[in-house]
Amino acid sequence: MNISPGFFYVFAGTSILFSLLVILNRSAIASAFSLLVVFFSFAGIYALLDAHLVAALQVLIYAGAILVLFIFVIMLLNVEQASFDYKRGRVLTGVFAAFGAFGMVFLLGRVFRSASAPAQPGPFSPENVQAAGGNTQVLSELLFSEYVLPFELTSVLLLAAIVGSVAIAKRGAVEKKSKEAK
Amino acid sequence: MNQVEPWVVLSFCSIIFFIGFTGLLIRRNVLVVLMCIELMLNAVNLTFVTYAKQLQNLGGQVAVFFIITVAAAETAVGLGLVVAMFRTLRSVDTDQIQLLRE
Amino acid sequence: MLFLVALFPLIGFLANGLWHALVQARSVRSGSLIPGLVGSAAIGTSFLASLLLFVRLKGMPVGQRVIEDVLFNWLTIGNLSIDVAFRLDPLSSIFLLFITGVATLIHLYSIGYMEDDETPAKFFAYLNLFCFSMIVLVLGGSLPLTFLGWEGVGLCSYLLIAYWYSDPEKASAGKKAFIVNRIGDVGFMIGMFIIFAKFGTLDIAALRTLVQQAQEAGAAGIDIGMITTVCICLFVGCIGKSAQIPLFVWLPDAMAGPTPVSALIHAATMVTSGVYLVARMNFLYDLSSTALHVVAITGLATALFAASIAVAQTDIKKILAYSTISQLGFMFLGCGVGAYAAGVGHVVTHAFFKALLFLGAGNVIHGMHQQQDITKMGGLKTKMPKTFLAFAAGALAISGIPPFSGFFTKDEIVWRAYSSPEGSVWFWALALFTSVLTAFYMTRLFSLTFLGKPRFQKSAQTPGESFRVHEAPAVMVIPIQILAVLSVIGGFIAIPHLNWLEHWLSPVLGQPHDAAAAAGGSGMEWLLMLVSTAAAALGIFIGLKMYANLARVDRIKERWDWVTGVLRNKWYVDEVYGFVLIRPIYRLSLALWRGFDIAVIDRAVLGFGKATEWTGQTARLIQTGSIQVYAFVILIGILVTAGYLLYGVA
Amino acid sequence: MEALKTIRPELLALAPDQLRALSPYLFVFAGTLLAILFSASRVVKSKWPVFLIFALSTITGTVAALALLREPPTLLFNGMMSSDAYANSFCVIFLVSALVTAASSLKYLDNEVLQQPEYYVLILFSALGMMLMASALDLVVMFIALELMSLAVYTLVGFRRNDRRSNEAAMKYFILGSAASAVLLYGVALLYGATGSTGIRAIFAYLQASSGQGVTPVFAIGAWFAVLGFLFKIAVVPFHMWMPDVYEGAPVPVTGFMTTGLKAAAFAAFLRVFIATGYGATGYGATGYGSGISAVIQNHIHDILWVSAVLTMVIGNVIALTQTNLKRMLAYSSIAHSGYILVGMIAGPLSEQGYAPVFMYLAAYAAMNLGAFVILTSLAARNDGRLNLHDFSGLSRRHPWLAFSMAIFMFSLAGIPPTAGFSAKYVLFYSAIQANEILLVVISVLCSLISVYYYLRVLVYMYMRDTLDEVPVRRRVSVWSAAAIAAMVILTLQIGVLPARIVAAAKKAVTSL
Amino acid sequence: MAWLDSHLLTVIVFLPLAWAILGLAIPAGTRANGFGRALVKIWAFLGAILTLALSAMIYMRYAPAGPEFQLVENVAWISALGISYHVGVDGLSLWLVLLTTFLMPVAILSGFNAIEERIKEYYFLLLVLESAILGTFLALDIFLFYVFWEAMLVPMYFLIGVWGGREKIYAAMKFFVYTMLGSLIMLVGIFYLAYQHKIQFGAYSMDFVSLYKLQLNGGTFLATQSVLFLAFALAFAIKVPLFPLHTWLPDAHVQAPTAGSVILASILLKMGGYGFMRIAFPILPLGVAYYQVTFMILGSVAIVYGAWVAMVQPDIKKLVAYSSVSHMGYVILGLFSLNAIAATGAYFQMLSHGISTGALFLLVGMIYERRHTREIGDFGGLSRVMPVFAIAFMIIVLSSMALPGTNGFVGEFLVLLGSWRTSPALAGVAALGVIFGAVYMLWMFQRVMYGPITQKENEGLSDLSAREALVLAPLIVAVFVMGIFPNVVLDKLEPSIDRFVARSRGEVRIETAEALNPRDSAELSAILKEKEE
Repeated sequence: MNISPGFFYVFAGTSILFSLLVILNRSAIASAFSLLVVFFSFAGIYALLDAHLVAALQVLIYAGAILVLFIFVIMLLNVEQASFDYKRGRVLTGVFAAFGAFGMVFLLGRVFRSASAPAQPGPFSPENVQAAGGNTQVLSELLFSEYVLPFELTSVLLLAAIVGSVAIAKRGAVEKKSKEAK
Repeated sequence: MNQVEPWVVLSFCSIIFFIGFTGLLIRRNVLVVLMCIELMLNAVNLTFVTYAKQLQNLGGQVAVFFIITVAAAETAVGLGLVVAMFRTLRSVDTDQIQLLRE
Repeated sequence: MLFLVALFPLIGFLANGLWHALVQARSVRSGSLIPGLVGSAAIGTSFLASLLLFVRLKGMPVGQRVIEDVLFNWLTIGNLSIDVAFRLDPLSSIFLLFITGVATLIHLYSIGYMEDDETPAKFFAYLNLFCFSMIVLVLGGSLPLTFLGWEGVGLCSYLLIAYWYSDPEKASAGKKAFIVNRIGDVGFMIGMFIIFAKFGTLDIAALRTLVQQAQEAGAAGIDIGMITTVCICLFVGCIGKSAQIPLFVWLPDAMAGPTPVSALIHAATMVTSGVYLVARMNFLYDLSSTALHVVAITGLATALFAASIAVAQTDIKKILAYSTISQLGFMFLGCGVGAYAAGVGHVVTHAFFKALLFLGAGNVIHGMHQQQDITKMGGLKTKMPKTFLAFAAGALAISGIPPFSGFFTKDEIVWRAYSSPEGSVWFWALALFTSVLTAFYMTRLFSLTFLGKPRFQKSAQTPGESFRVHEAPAVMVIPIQILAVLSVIGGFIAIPHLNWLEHWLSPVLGQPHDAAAAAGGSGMEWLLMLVSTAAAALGIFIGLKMYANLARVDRIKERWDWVTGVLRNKWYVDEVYGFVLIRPIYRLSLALWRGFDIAVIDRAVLGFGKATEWTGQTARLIQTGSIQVYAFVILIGILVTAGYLLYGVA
Repeated sequence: MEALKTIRPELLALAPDQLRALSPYLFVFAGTLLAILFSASRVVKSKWPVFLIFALSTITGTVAALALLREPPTLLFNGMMSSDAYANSFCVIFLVSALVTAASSLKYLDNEVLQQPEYYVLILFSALGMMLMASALDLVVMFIALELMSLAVYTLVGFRRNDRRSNEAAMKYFILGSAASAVLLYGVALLYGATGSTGIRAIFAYLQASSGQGVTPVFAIGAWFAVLGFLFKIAVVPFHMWMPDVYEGAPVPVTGFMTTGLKAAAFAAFLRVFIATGYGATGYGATGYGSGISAVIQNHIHDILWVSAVLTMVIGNVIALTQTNLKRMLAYSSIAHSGYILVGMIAGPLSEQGYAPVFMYLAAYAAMNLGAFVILTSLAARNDGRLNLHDFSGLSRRHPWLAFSMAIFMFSLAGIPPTAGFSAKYVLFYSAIQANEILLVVISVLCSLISVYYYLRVLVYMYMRDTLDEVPVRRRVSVWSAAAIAAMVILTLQIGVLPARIVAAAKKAVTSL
Repeated sequence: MAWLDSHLLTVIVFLPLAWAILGLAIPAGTRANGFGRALVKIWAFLGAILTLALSAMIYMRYAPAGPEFQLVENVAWISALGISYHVGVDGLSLWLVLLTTFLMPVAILSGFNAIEERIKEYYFLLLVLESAILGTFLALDIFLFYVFWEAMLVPMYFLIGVWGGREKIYAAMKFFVYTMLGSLIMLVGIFYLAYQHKIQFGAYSMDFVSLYKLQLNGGTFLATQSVLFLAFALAFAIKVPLFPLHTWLPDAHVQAPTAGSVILASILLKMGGYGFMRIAFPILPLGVAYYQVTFMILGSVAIVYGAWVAMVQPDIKKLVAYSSVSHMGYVILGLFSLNAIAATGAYFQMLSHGISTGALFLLVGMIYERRHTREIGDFGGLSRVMPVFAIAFMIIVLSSMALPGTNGFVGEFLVLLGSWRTSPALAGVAALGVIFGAVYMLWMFQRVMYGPITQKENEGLSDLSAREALVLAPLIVAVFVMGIFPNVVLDKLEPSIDRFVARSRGEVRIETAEALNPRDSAELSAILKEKEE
């Protein structure tokens, strides 16, 4: 694929490094910040793969919304205990896990290597996309025509998520009543 | 050569994915576990986008759009659960939640 | 008409049984008179009926002297068809006569004997049931029907032996009788199976014709080995029923029953049904000399053996019991040498005098207040003269002193044992010796009981109680006297050379085997007759001499203590059986139950359950409740499955 | 250039027949929105209006779905979902179980002092998600529907906020579930990479096209990951471990809902994917696995499923044998039942019955298990206490009718005629024999022998032991629960005695795949 | 009336069920008045009597000369799988049905005083049980058969588990799981048969008549048949129960309430033998031939083994249970001898065992009600205080040890007579059972009824009450009727037995039921007989 290797390897390296940091850091807050870096470098790669809208969304939603949420909760609960400790058993688990993961990666790697020529290329060649008004426009048009059902569903999903998290997190009148009942 | 073979990118995705999975296995802090799940989702996203590029087919990017939304929703609920859990357990340590077993 | 003979006792049984169940079960005391009369009437009528039948039979031409009476078809499966059919021929008519006759007398006798019994109705019901079964046994036209009677009499003897069931001894004596009989019955059944498997019929007449056809077809037409097996199997049945070696052990214990029962069942009738069966199946036995030898030898051995035991017994009924066994041995010896008529004749006379002896003994016991030990008797001659006379007749009869009935029949047997082709001089010698013994122990019994001085004053059960021995009431004496007459004159049915019985039975039993010898060696016959008479006299003489002075007897006893001990303890047969058979089987069963049924099978079954449980208990430990573990398992699952999917061995 | 003018209004317009085909979904969704309105407004404190709306929407939805069973299948939204007999018959299961769950929860929530309208809203949401899972024809849609269902259920599981076990269950379920859905998603991505589309029909077309030379490994692994996502949801060994904990921690009615609705939904979607990816049959009546997949991979799939089916049955039953908490026991037994259904999945492609037995078994299982859980719900004390076996001792004296119904459900679960469990098992194993899986069937009947033991143990406690506590507590059973139980009893017996109807329905459903 | 004629069997099968459900309406709870409770008992009893009357109608209607199955009803049930509701009666089922309906009132009557708690449930279950049993015997569709076969477990399970003795739960569980094991394996076999039918005839059918036509013979199928036969034989052998699968029996018998033991011993065990005769033998002749010797050996071992183990039992009920093992050994021996005489004997043995063992359990129950113990050691000398009881007991003991003139003799005699043709050696071993049967029975009788009264409690025992006499009378009558006029039974049994033998020897394959009128069957049996010679 005609993407510049240099950028790619930089971004890839950073993201691998920092995602390792995410899972190896002692403190949750540090993990969160290294996750931030990963997100950004992913956005970069998206950009390289000229998926500009996705890149933007990546930055906005992941970095902007989700991660903030994380950090907010971390601060809220200010939990620093239960961080990562190097007990032997746990290291052993880690090693096993690493082996397992590596096995999977190896497996998939071979699969991807052996991947024969992909199915015949679709109509969305970069030129066409450009001509049709650019990645964003085409995407949004797709969203509102072919993918209208999932699009609507996501709204339902969000609604459900809101209701759910409200139901979980709020301590309503009922809650208090139950406290008195106890 | 200024080419990056698709399989390299894909393998990179799988690496990220399973780093996430490994984190799931070794971290005891629920919040970090949630982050690991985000990592995995990101890897999937990248896979989609890569294929979209390779196949010259925007369906992948649309899928990514949805996945991001779902991830957001998931995080919301997940963090809600974390809060509720912290309220009763005073901890976000997965070792604390081994009440239900055998 | 024929079935009426069997019907009357059945009615009597039902009447008395219902009476017992409805009234006496509620323990309403009522004397033995009414039930006794009912029972006697029932059997008496059937005696009259059988007399009539006998006359009718006699009226028929010799060839077809058969009266048949088919009631209904018992069952039919394919080619197996069994009728409930009674058949009367000379042989069964003889049995029928003396059975019903003796039974009638004993019923009457029992009225007196059982007068102060609690449940006389039950007793007479049992007696009637026994008569019914016995009649069925004799009249049965097919083997299964005979078998019905065969087991029926066994049942009745069980019930009657255990009649006074409160005494565990008596109860188990009855059980022993039944079970030992059962062992024999299995032989009988197997005999039937083989017969059916080979001949495809169980009807005796049909079987007989088949066999005769086969004979005419020639020796090729018939498989002697099979015949031998059949005969021996059937004979096993006879061994059980007629208390021969090795199954004789039940009869002595059977004396636990009331004395009339011993007289009727265990002396006169039931025990002789074995002889009846052999005589009935003679057409089979004639074919196999092996079987005949088995019969003869068993009989002879039993006769000698039992006589030897009888010598040392002191219980009056036990002595009579062993003498019965020994006499039965004589009968089988007779049949075994092919002289069925002689055997049957001895059955008849033996019925007379042995019933007589038992009833006499009953009187004695009755008079002595249930005292059965002859060493504590003596001098009863004056106390109960009628009984004494009758008893004397019986004793002489059994000892074989002419012209008493026993002489003719027994001597016939002894002579046949010598003369018939199956016989031999050894048979004759041993038989002779046995009859010496017989005479001896009878004399011993007789003199210890009736002669000498009374020995019971000093051995009065309870000191101070006035202990008076009394003659039995008339109802108990008259039957004895009738029997005494019979046992005096009864032998004339079998006087040599004008042997009426033999001719009467010949259509069934065929001519005796030694027609030639009989024709030629009649002089020899007379000689041997003298010899046996002398032997009997000798036995009696020794007996009298020895027991005139008891002190000497005791000295002899001390000198030969081990011999007398062995004899007194009946050669320890019961102990041996207990040691060799009963206890091992019991132990084995216990072991099987505890050690196999519970410990192996059941434990195995439960083991599966336990194993499953254990698996569950271990498997649930994987559920540690830790997310990491779960996720790890998932990862491994993915890895393995995906790996197998892509690169797994096909 | 015009090719990319992708705005196509005709895709957005809905023809009336399409509207009718959508009616169940619309009813439920409308109900959901109304319920949200009511729950948001603090003016009404009573639970009744929300429940009324709930009942109304589910009942109308059910009726609509039943009505649609006669209609020909219709494709909706540019072939992203289809409302066919398959989807609609499953919709009936989902909606009925949702209704029963809600009915039984009314009193339960009062006892738990948890009476909140959100509860019913969330059940409606998850029901909607299930329905869409059953009818989705696009993997992305299916994924979103799955998430919709799962998110609602996560919160339902954790609904008893201040109970540790509830929180723990929710958290476990959430983490593992999201991980699983990530795996599923990864699979979807790979499938997309291999076929260039996420549409099930497109994927299947690709299979048919590549029928000759077999598929690429990317496709195989992607399809397998996608399948794994569902195997997790239906708790097949080794992806089952979350299930007992979650079922135990969740509020009783929710557990009931999960064992029936969620499991059915997972199977519904699983079956579509399974067939579309060629692992299953290429449609009804086919003999042999789908075309396109190379024989090797087919055999491997068969082996993997075979082994995991056996493991699932054995482990589920054997561990259930050792449980004393009824809720947890039923959880393990539900794992075991997944195993039986998996047998049906294996046999499906090779037997004449196809996948009909699977549907029938799901329906029967829903009926009997729901009934059992309604009974548990109405017997549970505060914080789901008193659900141990010995709490059931002497139940037949306190609640003769409850005990009687429970007995029927237990016999049905154990597969004793004349109950639904038996006829379902019968059909299932029969098709397995046709598929020549004799060994598998023998193993499964032996497993159900084990199950007999622990199901009967409940009866032992109810009927043959006397209650432990000196003052036996009688709980009032709300009329709604009673009605629900009665309905389930009738259903169980009806399926057991006259299974002909449901057999036909099942055939119709799977035929429309 | 016409309607009744056309639906007689269905009515008989479901009458008890309906009756039971109606009975639930009677108010007889724990705090109900005596009248309600009495009403429940009377109601149940009437139901059983009514069923008996109807089954008498079957007896009238069934003509042995007619077609194989009569009074047939055939309604499509699950047509998709070729399952139909198909009931009909032939000689084999007729007598077992009569046995059931004959014993059920007796069993119900026997519990009037013994059962005091939960009487409504008790009689409900008894009637349901009757329905299930009748269904099993009358079903002509293997699926229907299996449904009833399994459904029968449920009420029995409760009868043992709720009203049982000390170990009731253990016994009930053991009974249920043990039996279930067998029947589940059998289920697999049933699947296979149905599938084979589909393969061979292109259509699903679970009819016995059509399954009889299955051509499972032929070289490669020998294995199939033997395996299949094992699958079925396991179920039936457990039910019979055949040594060494009998260990559930003692527990179940001992723990069950009297009526339970009666039904268990008298009827449920027969379902095993019936299953052999209805399914395993006719469908799998090669399998039978393959295992004939094995099972004959097992049968004769069971006879002796059961007798021996019974001999040393301290508990009367256990003793009777093991005696059942011994008696049912004759059934197995006779069935596997594969000739008409032995088969008839086996069938007759089932019936007479039903009568006499049922009566034995009733008698034991009666003294148990008086003394609340079953230990033989606790009794002794009862004849003195309970003479009428003693008479009845003696009669039953005699029939149980097969005295000629009683029902027991016919069965054993025929079985031995027939099996002698097949294997003299094994018949000889089995004949030993005749001896040991007498041993344990008489010994038990002696220890219970004879001897002095050792224990004070036994002195005040009351003799049979009128009700108990009424309970026992029909059984005792049956003992003698069956023993003296066995033809009453055999007449209506013979053609079915001949068909059974013909099929299970695989020599004659009877195509349709109508093809066989009695004359043919006579010829057929003639053929078989001469084959035996």
